[in-house]
Amino acid sequence: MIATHLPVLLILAPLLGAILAALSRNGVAAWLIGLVASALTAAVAFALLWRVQAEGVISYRIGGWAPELGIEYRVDAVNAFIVVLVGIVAVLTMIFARRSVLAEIIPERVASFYTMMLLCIAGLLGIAVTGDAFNAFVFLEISSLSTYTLIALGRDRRALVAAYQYLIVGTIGATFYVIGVGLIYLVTGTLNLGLIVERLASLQSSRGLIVAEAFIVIGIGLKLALFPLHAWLPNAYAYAPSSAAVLLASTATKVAIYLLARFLFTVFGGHIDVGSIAFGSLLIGLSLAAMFLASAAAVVQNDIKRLLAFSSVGQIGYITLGLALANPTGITGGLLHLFNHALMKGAAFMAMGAIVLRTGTAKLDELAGIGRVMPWTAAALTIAGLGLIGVPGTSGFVSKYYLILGALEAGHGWLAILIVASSFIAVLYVGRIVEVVWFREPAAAAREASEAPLEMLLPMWGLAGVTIWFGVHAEWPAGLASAAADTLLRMVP
Amino acid sequence: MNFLSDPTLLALALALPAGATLAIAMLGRWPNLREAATLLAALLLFGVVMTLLAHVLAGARPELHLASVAPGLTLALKIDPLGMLFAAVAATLWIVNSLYSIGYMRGNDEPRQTMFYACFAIAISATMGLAFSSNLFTLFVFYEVLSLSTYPLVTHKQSPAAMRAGRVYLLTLIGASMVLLLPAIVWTGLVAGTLDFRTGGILAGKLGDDALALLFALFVFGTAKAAVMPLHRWLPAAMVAPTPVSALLHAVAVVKAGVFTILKVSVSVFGIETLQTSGASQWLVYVAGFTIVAASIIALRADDLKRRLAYSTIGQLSYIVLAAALASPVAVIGAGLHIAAHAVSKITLFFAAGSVYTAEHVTRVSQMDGIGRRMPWTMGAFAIGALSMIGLPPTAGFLGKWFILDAATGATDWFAVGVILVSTVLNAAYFLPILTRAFLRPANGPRQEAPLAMVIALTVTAAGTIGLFLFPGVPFRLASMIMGG
Amino acid sequence: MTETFGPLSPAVILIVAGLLLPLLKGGLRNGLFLAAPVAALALVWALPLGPGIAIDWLGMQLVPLAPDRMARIFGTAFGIAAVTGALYGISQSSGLEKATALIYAGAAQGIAFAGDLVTLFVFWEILAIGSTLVIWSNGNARAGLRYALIHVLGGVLLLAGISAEIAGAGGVAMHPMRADSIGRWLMLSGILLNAGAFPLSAWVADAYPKASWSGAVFLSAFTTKAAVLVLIRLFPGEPALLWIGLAMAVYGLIYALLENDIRKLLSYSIVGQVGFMVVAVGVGTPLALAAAALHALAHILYKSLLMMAAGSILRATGETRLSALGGLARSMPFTAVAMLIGGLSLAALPLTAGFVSKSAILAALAEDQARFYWFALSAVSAGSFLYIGLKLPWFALFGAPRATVALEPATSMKAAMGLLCVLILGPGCFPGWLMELAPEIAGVPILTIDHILFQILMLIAASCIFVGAWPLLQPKAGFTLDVDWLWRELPRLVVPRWRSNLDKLRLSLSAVGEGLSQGWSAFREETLRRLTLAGNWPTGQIAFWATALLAIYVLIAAL
Amino acid sequence: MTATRLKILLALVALLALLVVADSFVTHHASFGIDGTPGFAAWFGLLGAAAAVVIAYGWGRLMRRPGERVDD
Repeated sequence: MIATHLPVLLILAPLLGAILAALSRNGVAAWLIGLVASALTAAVAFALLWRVQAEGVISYRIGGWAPELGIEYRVDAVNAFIVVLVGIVAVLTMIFARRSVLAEIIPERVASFYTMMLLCIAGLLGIAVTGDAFNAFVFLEISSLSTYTLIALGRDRRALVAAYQYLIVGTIGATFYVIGVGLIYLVTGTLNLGLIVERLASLQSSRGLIVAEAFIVIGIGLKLALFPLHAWLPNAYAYAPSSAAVLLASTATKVAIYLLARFLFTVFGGHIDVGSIAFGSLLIGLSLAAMFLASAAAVVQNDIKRLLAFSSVGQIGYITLGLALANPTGITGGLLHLFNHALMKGAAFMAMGAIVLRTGTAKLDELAGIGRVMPWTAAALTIAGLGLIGVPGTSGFVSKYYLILGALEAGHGWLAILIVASSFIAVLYVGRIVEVVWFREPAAAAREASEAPLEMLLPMWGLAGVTIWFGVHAEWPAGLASAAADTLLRMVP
Repeated sequence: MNFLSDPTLLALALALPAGATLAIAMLGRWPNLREAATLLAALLLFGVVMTLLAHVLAGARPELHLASVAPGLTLALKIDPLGMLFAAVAATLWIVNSLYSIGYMRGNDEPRQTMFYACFAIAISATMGLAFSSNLFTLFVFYEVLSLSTYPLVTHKQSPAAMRAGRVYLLTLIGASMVLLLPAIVWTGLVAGTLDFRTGGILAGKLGDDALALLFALFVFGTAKAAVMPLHRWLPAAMVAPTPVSALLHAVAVVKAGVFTILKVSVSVFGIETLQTSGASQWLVYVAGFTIVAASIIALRADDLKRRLAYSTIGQLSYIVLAAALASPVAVIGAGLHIAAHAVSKITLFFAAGSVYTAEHVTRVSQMDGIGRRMPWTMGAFAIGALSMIGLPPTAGFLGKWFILDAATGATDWFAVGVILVSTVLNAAYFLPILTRAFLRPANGPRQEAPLAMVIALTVTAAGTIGLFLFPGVPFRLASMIMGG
Repeated sequence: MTETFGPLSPAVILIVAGLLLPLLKGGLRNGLFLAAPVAALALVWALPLGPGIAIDWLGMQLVPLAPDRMARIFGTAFGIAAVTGALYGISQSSGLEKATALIYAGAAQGIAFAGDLVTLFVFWEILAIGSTLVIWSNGNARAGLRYALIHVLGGVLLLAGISAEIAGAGGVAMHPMRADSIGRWLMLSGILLNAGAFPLSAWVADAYPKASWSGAVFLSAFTTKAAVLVLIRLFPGEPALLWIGLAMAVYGLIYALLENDIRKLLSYSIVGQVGFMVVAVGVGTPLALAAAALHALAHILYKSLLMMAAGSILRATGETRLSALGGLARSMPFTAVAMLIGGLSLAALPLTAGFVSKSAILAALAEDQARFYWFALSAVSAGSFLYIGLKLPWFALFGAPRATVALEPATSMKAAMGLLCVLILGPGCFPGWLMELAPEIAGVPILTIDHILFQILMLIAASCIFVGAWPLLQPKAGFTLDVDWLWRELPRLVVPRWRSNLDKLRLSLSAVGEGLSQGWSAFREETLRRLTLAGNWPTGQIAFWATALLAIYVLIAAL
Repeated sequence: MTATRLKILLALVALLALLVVADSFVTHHASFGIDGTPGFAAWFGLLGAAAAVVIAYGWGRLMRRPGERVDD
């Protein structure tokens, strides 16, 4: 009974949690509700994954309506993968958030913070599982609006400006997306992704489709911070409350990338060749620009959260590069990197959250020698950093290895070199952190600090641990990513 | 009788130093216990490695599967003669180096000693992993771990100069390995369909001659630890580190890891025959030759003792690279022997340099007047090390040079022969003046040796330098077995 | 048979003794210093001739001890030199010199008995190390360094040649060959460098006089003669050796004639005399090779004696320049007699060992009908008498005393010199002894009237020239430029100029670099500024990019 | 030329002449012919020694330098 309703349960759990949290008006209760709801979500996500692996694609019709009329939730290897990722991060973030939120959010707003968190999670999961283009827009808006609020809840006044900018940019993106979806509806007369695919097959002219695709890709591009549409992201992540930054960095852009991949390969894949030289090289070019320029910008940042945010833009470049390669290995690499990057960036932002909690600052020059007093936190940050570089033994290496392999398979030897060359920039910014954190005499802020509380260390080390674990035993995530890639390329039914 | 199986021993070889790291970290508050832990681990490791050595000489090739990272990427160990040679050298020298470190670190009141010993142990563990790796991926992993674990050692003094040197060190090593070595490995995997080492190579017939040469270049320059010019600058820069670290870098682990990698790749990825027939390594003869001569000329003019030794190392490493480039069975034997010979001689030289520094705070050649009269044991050992660097019998340095020269004349590569001729004279020209200064100038003080632990260590390695010449049996057998796998 | 001696070889005895020597003190040290060479010499004769014993080293079959007749001749010569040298130098205070002299002598014995190329090379290098240390123990760093570098070069040339030989022929055995490939030329040049062959001869006169009064005795005996032995073993009959040897003989003669310093003169003379041996090796007949070996033996005897005399003079007066000496015949009669006997033996006066060996060499040339070389060497031989039998005694021993004798030669020194005098005159009077060593020379007429008369006429003729051309032969302070100008003076002239040009270049480069670095730092600052502010784009800019990308996308897709 | 030296020279020449005479009475074992003629050693010795002195003198004029080597 429950098993058949899993897809909708996935959305309902956080959604209901959000309502309850909003009603509770009590910080502690709201946190508990959030924790339970996200734990439930994660459990459902894993159950979904298990079912997909066991039985193949799951189609769930809301209210039993046919896809032509109603909304279909459709879970396959691709979004099961994403859903699991969001589920894991959601739970860990909730565990982590309590202390951080107490310190960063004024007490009256704590409950609404958790409400927004849960809403955001619900929205992201919705985007992931829905098989309906317009429904995706709705969920996109839910997650975006809650995100704006989350960012604005930050104490720093710059958070407001950042949230406002994100609001505008996000709205432009959503608008672009909805325009694209509208165009598709005009052409095909349906919003269901599966039906769109079927009906596109009989389409004569693809002119309208091209414009639709353009709007959709650029619209999602804005959400996923595709270079050069990324400028909203660094400030948003840097000034958002620490736990919000963890959630956003690990999931928000990732889900947007999923949506992009879904449209590119599943919807348009059969008609507009993604691997075509023109389009492929545009996406490759933008990805490379992100990998180099955003990483370079990260090198000179003094605020570590901002540094990590720029790093995110750069790492997204790797993911989109993997997609742009449009071969199984490349896409596997891209999706795997999506997964790995979410985990390690989550660990990094958690570590920064802990450091901010203890020292009140995220400025590199004020954090000299922090490794002496917060060794576990600093170690987690270091491991995440090594993962960002792609040092072997960390999960970052495995995904980059697949990317290089994909580039070589595509016959782009130079691209392989550029991938590793850009990783070298990561050495620079991670090296800066490591050097200051471990090998400098402790600064004032560091001398007064102490190690982060256990409830923050645990989720942080959970993520740092899997960064190492998946670096040594990457078969599970690599298998998931590979299955997802095959699904995207329709190599499996 | 043999209750420890080979795979267990193999795992122990990595686990012992790694475990020592933990023990050292926990015993940080009790220096005596901490040092005891280091020495104990070193002795145990020596026992394990020697047992393995006996088995390998008897024909065993122990294997151990650690983890499957992803399809095509496995972490696995397998002992072959070349790796055994390298591991035996490193394990043996770890004991002496530990002994020496104790004398040095205490004699100079160095700070952060716990960190020092801990990182040292990780580096040894990584070296074992590197030596025993059974595929390119495993080798790469341990190569990087070695780079990272030695970074805190290079920056040990934490002065601005040390931090700068550390940056150069890490950026060069990691940078080259990522930008060049990693693509080379991936390319190899793609072309050969496997990353496993196989004597005779896995690339035969898989690539054209030009592509082979390019791939070989990626491997050689990607392995910046081998310090082939122009990727050599990190080595003299890293001289800011305490002397036991320099000894580790130059003799035991880091640079040897570099030349070991190049040699291993030549033998077990390309295959000597493939290199020979395709001529893919011919260009390297010239690059290595240039490095040898240029490094020697720079060393000639360096007044700072450790800098001179550093450039000497660069030159000596390129002998091994030259051997790999000559790509013949004899050359491989020479390279293998030279790894062992250079290790024991160069560590002697660095020990002596550190001993002179500890006793007299002398760092420059021009300050060494009469120091041989004041520290006869130290400088006597230095003299033996220097003879070995020149390659004169009866010192170990002769062994490697002999076979490499054999390979060069055998291939009638007169350029390589000329390089060896010139560099031998240059080596003499920059080492002998140190000796004349130390022994022939009048001493300006009473006799005063370095702490006993240091003197013992450097005497042992100096004796080893001569002993290796007189009894080269075991390393020679190992080196001869390299081509057989 | 050799197995009974196990690893014991004259070389090992001497080298081990040399290594032990620094650990001993006083009488014990002197005792070992003297006993070891005696034991080694005894062993040279105790070793039965045979193929020797083979050991496996680095996969090669080495024969570190291969006693044959040639080895015995040279072993005897080196042994006598070591015994008398040790006796002579026993009052030397430098313990280092004693220790290294033994190692040096041991290495020479090692070369004499080496049965393969690798053993040869190993002892070759120990020889170089030992001799360098002997020079260094007198405190002259620079000359020792030059000596060491030259010999490192020679050693590695030999090594390259040997490895080429092994790569080519596949064996480490010593066998006669011709210099017919690059590898063999490398080997030959390495050996010739040690033999002091022109143009790599300058080191002899540069290094030997820098040793102590006793050290020079050892030096004069081993290195060059060991090289002659190796030539005999490897390159008998090599035609190139004929003219190389002649060049050495002429070079030695002319430079010795011009030299003012006794020990330098003797050093040049070594080159000249080794030239005789090299020519004989170039002839390559059994007689010629035996003659070369005997000449090496004789030469070691009389040159040791001459070096001892020179050492005594140095030790007594602190002076070795002829222009600053004189009248020593009266103040140091024993030394004077020793010097005369040594000199006359070199000049091949009948009844000395030198007469026997030089006669054998000329006889070998005659037998081979090497007319040109016979006449040339005869002429050089007459010339040699000018400096060794006339100039040297005339200016050092006779005339007005110019230096005070502060120190009489010690009894041990006199004993050593006396012993050598006996060893020179004995075989000179009874050449049969030498014929037993080397039966090949049995047919050579030595003590026949016409031959004696021939030699005496030569010597008197040379004396006439000496007296007649006396003003031209006046010793003058100074030095004669030699090939070593190339590595001693030329760099001094060239390097500063080179450096100044380099500095100029560096200056202009640094000006360019300055400009570049200014440009770079401006660029860097601008980039840094941009990168730091990278995230702070106005919203409009993002919107602009979104639109622009949209347009590009559509454009690309439509095309 | 001092008187002593002149006397010595004359004595030597006389001795040489005497021995050349003696030389013509012994049997020679010539190898090349000319070396067996009586008095050959005398004139060849004179020529050889003279040549050595002349060459050495000339070479000394060219290559002999006063003083000491700078780097000794």
